[in-house]
Order: sequence, then structure tokens, then C-alpha cells
Amino acid sequence: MENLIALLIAAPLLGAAVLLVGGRRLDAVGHWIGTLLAAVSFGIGLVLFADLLGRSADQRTLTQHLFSWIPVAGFQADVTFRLDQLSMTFVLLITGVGSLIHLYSVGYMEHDERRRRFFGYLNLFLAAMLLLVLADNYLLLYFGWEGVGLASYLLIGFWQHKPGAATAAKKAFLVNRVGDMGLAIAIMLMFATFGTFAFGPVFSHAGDTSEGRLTAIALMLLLAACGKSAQVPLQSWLGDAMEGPTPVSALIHAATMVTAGVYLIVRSAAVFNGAPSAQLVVTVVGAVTLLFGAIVGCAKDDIKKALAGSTMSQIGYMVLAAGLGPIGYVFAIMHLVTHGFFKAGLFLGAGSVMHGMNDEVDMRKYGGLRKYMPVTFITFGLGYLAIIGFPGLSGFFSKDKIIEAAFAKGGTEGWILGGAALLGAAITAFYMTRVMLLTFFGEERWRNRPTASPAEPDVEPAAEDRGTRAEPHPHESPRVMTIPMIVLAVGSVLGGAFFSIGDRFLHWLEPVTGHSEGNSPLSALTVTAATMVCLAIGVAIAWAQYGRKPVPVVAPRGSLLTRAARRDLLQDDFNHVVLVRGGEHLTRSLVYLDHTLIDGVVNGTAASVGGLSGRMRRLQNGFARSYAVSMFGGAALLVAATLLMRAV
Amino acid sequence: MSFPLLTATAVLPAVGAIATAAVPAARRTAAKWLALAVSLGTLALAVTILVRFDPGGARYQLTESHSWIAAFGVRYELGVDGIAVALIGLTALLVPFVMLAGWHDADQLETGSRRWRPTQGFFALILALEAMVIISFEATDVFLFYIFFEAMLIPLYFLIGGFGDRAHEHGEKAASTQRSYAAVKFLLYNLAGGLIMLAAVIGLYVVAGSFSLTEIAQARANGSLHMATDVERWLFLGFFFAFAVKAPLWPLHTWLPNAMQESTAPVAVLITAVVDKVGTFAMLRFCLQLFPEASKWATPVILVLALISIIYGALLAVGQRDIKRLIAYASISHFGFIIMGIFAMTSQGQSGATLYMVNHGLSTAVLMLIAGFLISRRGSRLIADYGGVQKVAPVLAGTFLIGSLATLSLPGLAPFVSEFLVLVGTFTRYPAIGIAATFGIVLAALYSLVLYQRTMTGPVKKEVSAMPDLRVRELVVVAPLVVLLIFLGVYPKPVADIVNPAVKQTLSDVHKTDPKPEVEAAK
Amino acid sequence: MTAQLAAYSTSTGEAFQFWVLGTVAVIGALCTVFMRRAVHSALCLAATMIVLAVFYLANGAYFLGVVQIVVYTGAIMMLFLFVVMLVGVTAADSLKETIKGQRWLALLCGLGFGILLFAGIAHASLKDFHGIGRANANGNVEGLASLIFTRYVFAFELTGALLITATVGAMVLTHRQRTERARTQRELSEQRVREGTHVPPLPAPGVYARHNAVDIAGLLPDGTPSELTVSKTLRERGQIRDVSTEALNDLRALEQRAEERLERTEIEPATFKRSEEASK
Amino acid sequence: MNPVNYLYLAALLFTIGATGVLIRRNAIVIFMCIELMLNACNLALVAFSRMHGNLDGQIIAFFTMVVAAAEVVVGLAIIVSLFRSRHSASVDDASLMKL
Repeated sequence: MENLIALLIAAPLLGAAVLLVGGRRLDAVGHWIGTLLAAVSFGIGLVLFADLLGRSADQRTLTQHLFSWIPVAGFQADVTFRLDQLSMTFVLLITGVGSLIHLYSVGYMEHDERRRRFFGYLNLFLAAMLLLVLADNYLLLYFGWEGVGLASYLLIGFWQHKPGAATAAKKAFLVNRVGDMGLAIAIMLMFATFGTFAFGPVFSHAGDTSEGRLTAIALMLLLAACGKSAQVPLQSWLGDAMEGPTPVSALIHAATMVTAGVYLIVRSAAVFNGAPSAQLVVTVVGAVTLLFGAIVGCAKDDIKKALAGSTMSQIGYMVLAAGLGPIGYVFAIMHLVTHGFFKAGLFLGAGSVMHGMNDEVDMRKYGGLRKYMPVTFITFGLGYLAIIGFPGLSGFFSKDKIIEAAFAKGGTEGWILGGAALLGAAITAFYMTRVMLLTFFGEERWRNRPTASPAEPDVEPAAEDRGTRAEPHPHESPRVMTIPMIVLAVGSVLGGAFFSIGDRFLHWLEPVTGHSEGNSPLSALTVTAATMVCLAIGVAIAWAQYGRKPVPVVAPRGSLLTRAARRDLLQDDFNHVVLVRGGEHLTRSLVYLDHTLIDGVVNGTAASVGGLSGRMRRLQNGFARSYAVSMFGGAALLVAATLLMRAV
Repeated sequence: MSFPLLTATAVLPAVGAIATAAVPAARRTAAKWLALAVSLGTLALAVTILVRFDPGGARYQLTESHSWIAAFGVRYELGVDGIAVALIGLTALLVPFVMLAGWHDADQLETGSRRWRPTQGFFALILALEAMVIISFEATDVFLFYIFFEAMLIPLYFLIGGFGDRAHEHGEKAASTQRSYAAVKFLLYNLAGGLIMLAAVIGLYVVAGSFSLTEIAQARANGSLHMATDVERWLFLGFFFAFAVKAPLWPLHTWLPNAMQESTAPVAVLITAVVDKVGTFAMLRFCLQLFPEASKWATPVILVLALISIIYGALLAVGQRDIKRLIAYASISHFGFIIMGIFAMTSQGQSGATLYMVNHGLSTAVLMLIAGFLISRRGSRLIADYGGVQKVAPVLAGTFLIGSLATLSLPGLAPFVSEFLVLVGTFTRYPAIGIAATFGIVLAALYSLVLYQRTMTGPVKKEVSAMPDLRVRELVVVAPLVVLLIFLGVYPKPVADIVNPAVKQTLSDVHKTDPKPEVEAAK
Repeated sequence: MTAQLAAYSTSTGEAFQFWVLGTVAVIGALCTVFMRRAVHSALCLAATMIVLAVFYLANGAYFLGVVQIVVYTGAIMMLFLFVVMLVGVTAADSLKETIKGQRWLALLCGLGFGILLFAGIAHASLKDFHGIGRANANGNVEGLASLIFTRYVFAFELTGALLITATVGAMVLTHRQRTERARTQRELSEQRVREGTHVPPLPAPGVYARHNAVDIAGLLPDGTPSELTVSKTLRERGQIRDVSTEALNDLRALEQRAEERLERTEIEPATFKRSEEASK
Repeated sequence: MNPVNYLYLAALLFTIGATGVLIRRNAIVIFMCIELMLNACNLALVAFSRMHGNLDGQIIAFFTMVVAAAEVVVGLAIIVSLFRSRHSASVDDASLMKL
């Protein structure tokens, strides 16, 4: 059984290799090869899952040792895979949702001549992500970690002819690199502390070292998580990442990339449990991001960016939960899975809408689409209900649990965190309702629209490159795109219930992450009630603002907060001014210094030597007599010298 | 007396150089093929060395020893340890590719006259350089090493000054002046270093009464040869200065950007991927073995300088407008890593440094050669003159991307392994410096991706719209290197196994052991 | 005083001789250096050398003394004089220094060197000396000969070779090889015509000059001397005598005398520009 | 009188000659000065030979004369040819050694 683990990764990797090296002759079938191999990986995953279920809870950890990767005295990095309940969950999520997105892309990318390459990148993405979750030591995890970064770089910048896309891709990679730096330092710390960075020994000996060290390691891991999961302060790349094709957004947000951070934290539970102060930081980061993303989501008119904001805040929920320690780990993962379903559904829906609307992304130019694309409407609607946590749907269970856990943290922290979570729930309800209303209800604002495209800063430039801005004819997407949406919708409806009824998920994960009931000041019922209230308020406000009165096609100037939120709460501007500008000045001045100072010293010496010799050269006036004088003087000196020698 | 394999490896290219130079002007192509054949033969010999070398065996193997200048006890002593084997392999491997890449570089100088034979000269010089580099990797006699360490400058001087890059924003005239400036600068820098080293070599002879590395190292080890502290330090500085110039360490680095910028891509590859390695290699072999105490004494300063090189080189790379210059500064940053790994005095650090020498050779070769192809197509070295190449020449762009990713040491590509080893090795002994050096990986990502984005992505520039994709010859050059990059990134064990024993011995020379982890969790 | 005496001791006579002739020698040397005309220098040098010859004799080096007179003052100085003649006897070169600081440096070095030598000699305590007598016991020349042809024979032969080489060298140096064919009169005249210079023969010296020495430039109608009339060699040596004013001055003197005789004194003697220049 | 005086005289003459070499421009006069120096040396040698009571000094003086003769011959020949080509015997005119 263990030997199958490698195949999980091998299948998509093979796909990537074949598709990228294969060349044009594969253009015709490339996308099917990619999809097939993703599905194959999913199949293997299912087989292994079945096998795990067949074992007793403590037997559910399989490891496969392939070969020794970097053998240097004392530094042993092996290519070893570890499949336990946690990684199994991820494997199923990644391959499952991933395959669906592959299928969807077949339709979505139909008209793109570089579709084969696209599928190659998708497969690479899956492979890297699988490597990340299956690694048995941190260095191998780092391998997958950076692999994910690369794949996201390639996919976000897939439409490379768009400068915006290329820049967004570069930005994503760089911000991730900052996180990676954290991971690298964490690994170095582990090696210096434990002499190894394999999961087993590190976790088992986490208790033997000082809390200070553990905190340092944990914080570095958190930095890494922030980078990948787009948590404040490293969240800036997520919004721009929308430059990529919509399936990519779905993949990044739902199945693969952003979940990696949560995985890292949960996986390193042993380390975090030993460092409470670090955990506090984690929760704070989670809470802040949760609100940050939600606020940003409210202001965006670009449907994808609005969804991106929601992703940010949902991941915030997960990180918050993960920061709560054993109380929250399980729920973090659970929310991650459910979120994987409905967020993928939402993005695919958004993609479907754009597909029907000539790649228009500005929601203010949508409206009343429900009768033109019913399937999309229904699936999207179910996803919407799921994400706002409508009772009975998956989001309800997972999010509710997290809010409870937040309160269960106890003390003022508990109240603050719980409050933040509740507030987040309200805002989520608001902006998702907004998206829903703007897109599928109201009058059809896309008819006889004003010609000139408005120039808000956050209007998606993607529209220029493919398709024209002629009046669109909304239509339902082809079957190959709708099927995945339907499947995901079903998942997002039933998932939560399936997991929570009888705490299935809890028992499944507990052996890995451990679990402890906190002592919540509030009963579960009160929390749920509160959540419902917030939800209702959010929806109501949204209805009041967008449902009742007509929506202007051109966004109103809006309040200060709105404008700030449109600009990602000015966080990008901060980066630009401080980092980009500062960096440019620094490098430019350094280049100047290198030329003038260091080179100048060298050339200066050369010049001075030249000048000196030029001056010496004047002594050679060519008159024999002056030479004679010097000779005579020299002779005199010699005589003097000899005499002195004799004298002394 | 068995077959002198090492001598053969060095002599073959030397003879080949003479033969190539002797080919009449009309038979230009024949000269090219002859040179290529010779370099391939050398590669075969290098592979033989690799096979015959037994990692578990004696420290120096395949040794040869003959009396040469008896008066000064100078001996013709050759011998290879794991590090040398790896680097000889790298050299012998790169040269054929370099030749293929520069197949037509000398043609533009052809005037058709009978007496003027630039093509023959170009290839002969490359072969001569190869011979000298190889023998300086093999030499275990300090004086012998010194001679070839210096002689290397001669062919390289002509390769830079004579066959330099014709592409220049201000036209042919400016190009030629720039070229000669670069060549002279290169020569003066290295000569200065060499002369100081010569003084140190003589001093060493005065102190030790022998030039033989093995003898002196042994004597140092068993304490029979005692050096006064300050004497040892001065000698160490003399040696180190020369090596620091050759493997440009801040602030002795400014010759490299000019040299790489003005020489054609293949020559630039030879400079940074092969010749500069002699410097770092010599630090590992001579500085540490001959002057262990002084090495330890100088370590802090050198580490700081290396750190500065890393950050400084990366920052300057970000600020460059010229593709080759950018790559040059990136190399400076990487050499910072190598030197840091050497002087971290941990087995991870030094193994990493040695692997780094090999991997950096490969990655720079890929990046620089493709950059060369790019420049030869467009006729400009300025980054701003490119854009959207990815659209018209996907294969070129793809390989270029792989090269850039290797430069930013992405896991899965060879440089990552070495870089991470160096970082870990440094961190375990000097945490602060290790962390500071980690910033280098972010900056590396910055300049690599900026380079790729500005040249390859974005809307297609008019000038590049007709650019052809990689030709077969170019593909033959690039593909194997790329494959090797990936292979060594995923499975570096073969090289590591060869290197590790030598590193262990070097560490024992300086009486250093790896710091123990705080918790013995490995057991 | 006899040779025997001079051989080993220094008599008061010799002392007297030394001081007198020494002074002469020094003066001669100084004159050699400071005379403006090469001829005078040569003569002064000859004087010094003769004095030295006497000193040699006084020191018992009879052979050298004779050789000094015969070879140096006889042969070498004559050689010098010949060359001087060739270059121009009357040619006087100014002692004005052209190279900046050369003279002062030279004097400084000379002074310092001299002082050093004196100091050295003084420092070397040379009190006792055994005279030359024993060495010259059986004749000075025999003594020299026996040494020359025994101990120094090799050096002697070498000097022979040296002399031969020198002679040959001198011949090679002074013998000018004609690189181009000498041009015939016809060609020369044709060239003159072509260049339009001196188509007629050059004017003869002494015309309008009331004087017919070769080194005197003939006068042009306005009374200015014409260099062309003097031969090239003299011109190069700068040995042209300018008598253009003499005649006029004579005339003036004559007229003045005539005036005096006729008691006409009020007439101011006309001043001639040229004569003034000549008097400068 | 002490024969050392001869040495003093020789030194004096030598110095004068040397100075003359340095300050005169006329090649011929320079040569004369050189001769003067040589003679001074000879005088010193003769005096030495007298002091030491052997003839070696005189022998050397003799050789000096021979060498001087040879030197003068060649030197004058050079002067002559120089004068032929440049119509001047000034050494400063022959300043081709200048860079």
C-alpha cells in the first residue's frame, strides 16, 4: 500500500512533464491527458483512503522512503512520504477539487491556443501541492512549498503578454519568497536545535528544548504561513493574483495554495503547542486578516476580487482556529475542506458568468443574470448560502465551530477573538449578498451600457485582452463546465453536515492533531444564535443597499473607508512607497557607489600612477649634460657612502 | 608506474590547442571540429578520473610526482581529492558546450586573409585555458599551482580583449574601447593578486622549506612544522588576497562585471563558471590546509565580507540595465555564498560550498549561454530592448526561465541543495550571519524574476517579433545542462558522496568539528 | 736636482716647484673650463699637461713624463687643435647656460665632490711613504718594461687591440658614404632655375666693400652686408666680419680732420646709425 | 713637503675637470675637460706609486694614457661627424634622447 503514495505525486508530475516537453503535437489531446492524470491521482487517493479506513486509528500512518536526497555528514534529508489522516484529507481535497477544476478548464480555456501548457502547469501545481502535504520532513515540504510558489507564478502569469499578469505573478512569487525565507530559517533553527528536521523526531523532542526556541521556530513557521495563505501582512499578492485565468483562482483559493499555510500550522501542532505566545500571535494574525479580507471584499466591484477578499477572510478564520491550539485544529481543517468546496464552486461560477459576459468582471455591469444562466445561478447560490453559513449548509457547521472555539479560548482574548469572528460573519454575509444581488438580480445593467469603460483603479484590466466590450449575450456555459460546478455545489451543501454529524471529522483527525474541548463562557446554542443574528443583519443591510434601490453602473465615489478598501486598505500603496521606491533608490545609489567609490578607488590609483610617471618623464629632458650631472651627483653620493662606511 | 591519467587530462587539451592553432586559415571548420573533439576527449578522460576515483580511499589519488626544479625543491606533483575531481568534471563538461555555444563567435572577425586566423585562435585559447585550469585543480605543489594560476590570465586576457562582445549601445568603437578596458582591468586585478601571492609563496618556501602541499600539510598536522602566528597570518593573507580577487569577493569584485559584460557569453561562462572556481577551490585546498590557525583567525572578517558580497551583489543585480552585467552581479552574490560556506567551517557548509561551485557553474552556464543566444539575435545587451520574447520563442524563454529559477535556487534545481547546505552550515555556527544571508534568497528571486519579466513577458516588442526560437545546435547546448540541473537538484547524492570525505579531511585539518545540536533528537 | 734625489725624498726645491707649477696647473685647468673659445681652452689644457709632465718627472716617473709630453701635448692636443680648426678657430660659444639650474647643480656637485675627495685624502692617514728609489733602482723604463711584459702583458696586448679598434672606428665614423649620386653642374643650375633662386652666379665677396678678404660680406647698394657673398662654411661658423661701417667711420674721421684743419668746429659730426650699431 | 699634496692637487684638477664637463656645451671643450680629469687621475696614480715604492701605479697610469688616446680618437671622430650633420659642436643640440 505504501508504495502507492509516490504514485499520487508521480501521476500529475508525469502529466506536467509530458505536456510541457511534448510540444505542439500534443495540443489536440493535451488537456485530456492532464485531466486524466489528475483524476488518476484522485483515484489512487481514494484507494489509499479506503485502505486507511480499513485500519485502526493508530495504524493510519503510512510512510514510504524513496531515496536519500541530501546526504551530508549530520545533515540527512530523505525523500520520504508520510500519509496520515491529515495529509489524506488534503490529498482528497487537492486531487478531488483539482480534477474538477481540470475538467472545468477544458471548457474554459477552449479558445486559448496555449491550453496544453496551461494543463501542464495545472498538473505541476497539483504535484507540488501533493508533495507539500505528503512530505515527511520540513525540507521536502519546503520543496513542495516552493514548487507551489513556482506553479502559482506560472499560472497567475499565464497570460504573459499582459504586463499586469506578469507583474502580478512576480509579486506573488516575491511575497511568497519572503514567507519561504521564514520557513527556511525555521528549518535551520530546527536543525540547530534537534539536529534534524524530520517530522517524527522534531515533534517527539519538541518538549526537550526551551520555549524561547520553540517560539522562534513557531513564529518563523507563521511567517511562512502568512506568505502562502495571504495573511496580513503578506496578503497583498492575493488580489493581484486574479490576473490569472479564473480556474487558476479557483485552484489557488480553494484546493491548493492558500491552504498550505493552515496545513503547515496544523502539521506543526507539536511546536505551536509548546509556544503559547506564538499561538497568540497566530490568532491575532488570523483575526486581523479575517476582518481585513472581509472589508476589502465589501468594496470591490470586480467579482473575482470580491471573492478573493472573502478567501482571505475565510483563511483568516482557519488560521485563527489553528492558533487556538488543540481546541481549534480540527475545525480549522474542517472549515478548510468545506471552504474548498464552496469557494471552488463560487469561483467556477464567477468564471462561468465571465465566460457568458465576454470576460466582463465588473459586477456593476451584470445584473439579472439568473434567467440567462440558471445552472450557474443555482450552484453559485448554493455556494453563497454555504459561505455565509446558512443553517444546514457546510459553511454553517464549520464556521460556527470556529466561532465557538474562539470564545472557548477563554478570558478577554476569547471575547475579543470571538467578537471579531462574529463581526466577520456579519460582514461576510453582507458582501456575499452584495455579490449575489449585483450579479443575478436587479435590472440588466449590461444592456446598452455606456461605451467608454470607466476608469476606476480597481476595474479589472483583464477585459481588454480577450473578447470585446460589445454588448454581451449572456448564455449558459457548456456541460463540461457546469458539471464540476454542480458537483461542487452538492459538496458544499452536504459536506458540513456529513462531517459534523457525530463528529466524524473530529474522530478522523484527532489522532494526528489532538483535540480538547475548551471551556466556553457561552453555550454552543448562544453562539449559534448570535451568528444567525449577525448573518441576518449582514444580509439585511446588503438587501437594503443593493436589492431595493437601483445600482449605478459607475461606482459612486464612496466613503473614505470604501475608497481605502478598494485600494486594499492602502496596503499596496504602503508597500509601493516603502519597499519598491525605497528599494529602487537603494539599488540605484548602490550602483552609483559601486561605480564611483569602489571602481573609483581603483581607477584613481591607476590615474595617479600615470600622472606621477608623466611628471617623472619630464626629468628625462634629453640633454646629455643633465644626465651627466645626475651621474656625477650619484658618484659623489657613492664616494660619500664609502667614506662614511670607512669612517664608522 | 601506471598511466599518468591526470597529466594526460591536462596535456590533451594543451596539445589540442597547439594543433588547433596550427590549422591553416582556409580550414576554419576543421579547426572547430578538431577543438570540439579534443574537448570531448578531455571530458572522457575526466570521466575516467571520476570512475577511477575511490571516495573511500586515500585523500589524494592518482598521484604523480617527478622532480622538476630540484634547486628549489619544486616538484611536479599531481593528485586529486573529491573536491578537485568534481571541479575537473565540471570544467571538462562545460568546455564542449561552451565551444558549441561559441561556434560562430569568431566568424565575425574573419577577414578572409591567409595569415589572420581568429577562429583557430579562439578555439585554441579556450583549450589552452582548459588545460591550465585542469592542471591547477590537480596540482598539489604550491609552486606548480601558482604558475598555472597565473598563466591562466594570458589566454583569458586575449579571449576577453580579442573576442569580446560586439554588441554595444554606442556602437563598435565604444565596444572596442570598453573591451580593452575590461581586459586590462581584469589582467591588472588578477596580476596584483598574483604578485602578492607570489610573495607569500616564496615566504612559505622560506618558512617551510618545501613547496609540496602534502608535505607541509602533514608537517602542520603533526606539529613538526611550527609557524609563528604573525608569519602564518601574513602568508595566509597573501594567499587569500589572490584567491579573493579571482573568486570576486567584495570589495575586490569590480573586474568581474566589466569582464563578463564585454566578453561573449561563452567566454563569460568560462570566466565565472570555471576560472573563478579556481579561486574558491584554492581557498579550500591551500588556505585551510596550509594555514589552519590563520584561517580560523580570519574567519569572522571573511564571513562578513562574504555576507556583504551576497547582499550587495544581489542588490546591484537588481539595479542593472545590462543582461550580462546583471548575471555577473548575481554571480558575485553566489560567490559570496560559496566563500561563506567554506569559512563556516562546518561539514554542511563546506560540502555545500563545493556542490555550489559545481551547481553555480551549471546554472550560470545555462543562463549566460541563453542570454548570449538572445543577445546574438537582437544585437543588444540592454534589458529594456527586449520584451515578449516568450511569445515568439517559447523554448528559449522556457529554458531561460529554468536558468533564472536555478539562479534563485528553487528547490528541485541543483543550486538549491548547495545554497541551503551553506545556509544551514553557516547558521549552526553563526546564526546571525546565517539569517542575514537568508535575505539573499529573496533578493535573488527579485533580480531573476525582474530579468525574466522584462525580457520575456509583456507585449511583444517590434524588434523581437521576428526572433527565431532556439536552433538545434543551441538546443544541444542547453538541453543537457538543464537536465543535469534538474537531476542534481533531485538526486545530488553522487556528487555529495564524492565530496564529503574530502570535506571531512579538510575540517580535520583545521581541527574543527560540527557544533552539536541542542537536543540529540537525531538518534 | 737629480733624479736620485727626487726618487725618494721631497726637497724644498720640489716643494717650491710644486707650489709654483701647481698654481699654474690649476689656473690652466680653470682657463680650460672657462675660456670662451675652444682654441684657448686647448692651449691652457696643453699648459696644464706640461706642468703635469714635470710633476711626473718629479715623482720619478720619467717614462711617463716623457710620454705625457710626447703623446698628450704632442699628439692628442694637436688632434684637438685640428678638430678645433675644423669647427672654427674663432667660433666662440657663449657661456650662457641654457638648461635651467644646470650650472648651479654642476657647481654644487663639483664642490661637494671636491670636498669629499679632500676629506677622503685627509682622512686616509698617509704619513709614511717609501720613495720610488728602490723601484727605479735599475732604471725606470726597465722597471716598467719588465712589469708590462710580464705581469701586465695581457692587458698590454688588449690595449693594442683597443688602439687598432679605435683607429678603425675613427675612420669608419669620419668617412662619409655617398648615399646619392653627386649632382652635376647642369642639374644644379637647372634646379636653381626651377626654384628661381640665384639664377646668375653668387655675388663675389668684397664688392662695394673697399675690402676683398673672403670673410668679408660684400655690401648691397644700401650698404647692408649680403651674407650670400661669403662662403657657406664661414657662414656656418659665424665667422663673417662686418666692415661695412669701418669705411664710413674712416670717412668721418677724415672729414673731421679736414674740418679741424679748416677751423670749422661748429659743425656737429654727423652720427651714422650703422656706426653706432657697430660700436654696440 | 708631503707628497700627499700631489693628491690634493689631483683631486682639485679632477673636480675642475668634472665641473667643466658639466657646464660646457661645446663637445670639444667637454672632451678636453675629460682629458683633464684623466690626467688628474694619472697624477694621483704616479704619486701613489711613489708612496708605495713600486711601479704598478705608473703602469696603470700608462694604460690610462693609452685608453685616453683611443677614447679621444673615437670621440673626436664622433664630434666631427656630428658637426658634419648638424653644423654645430654643441652637445645640447643632440638631445634626441628626449622621450
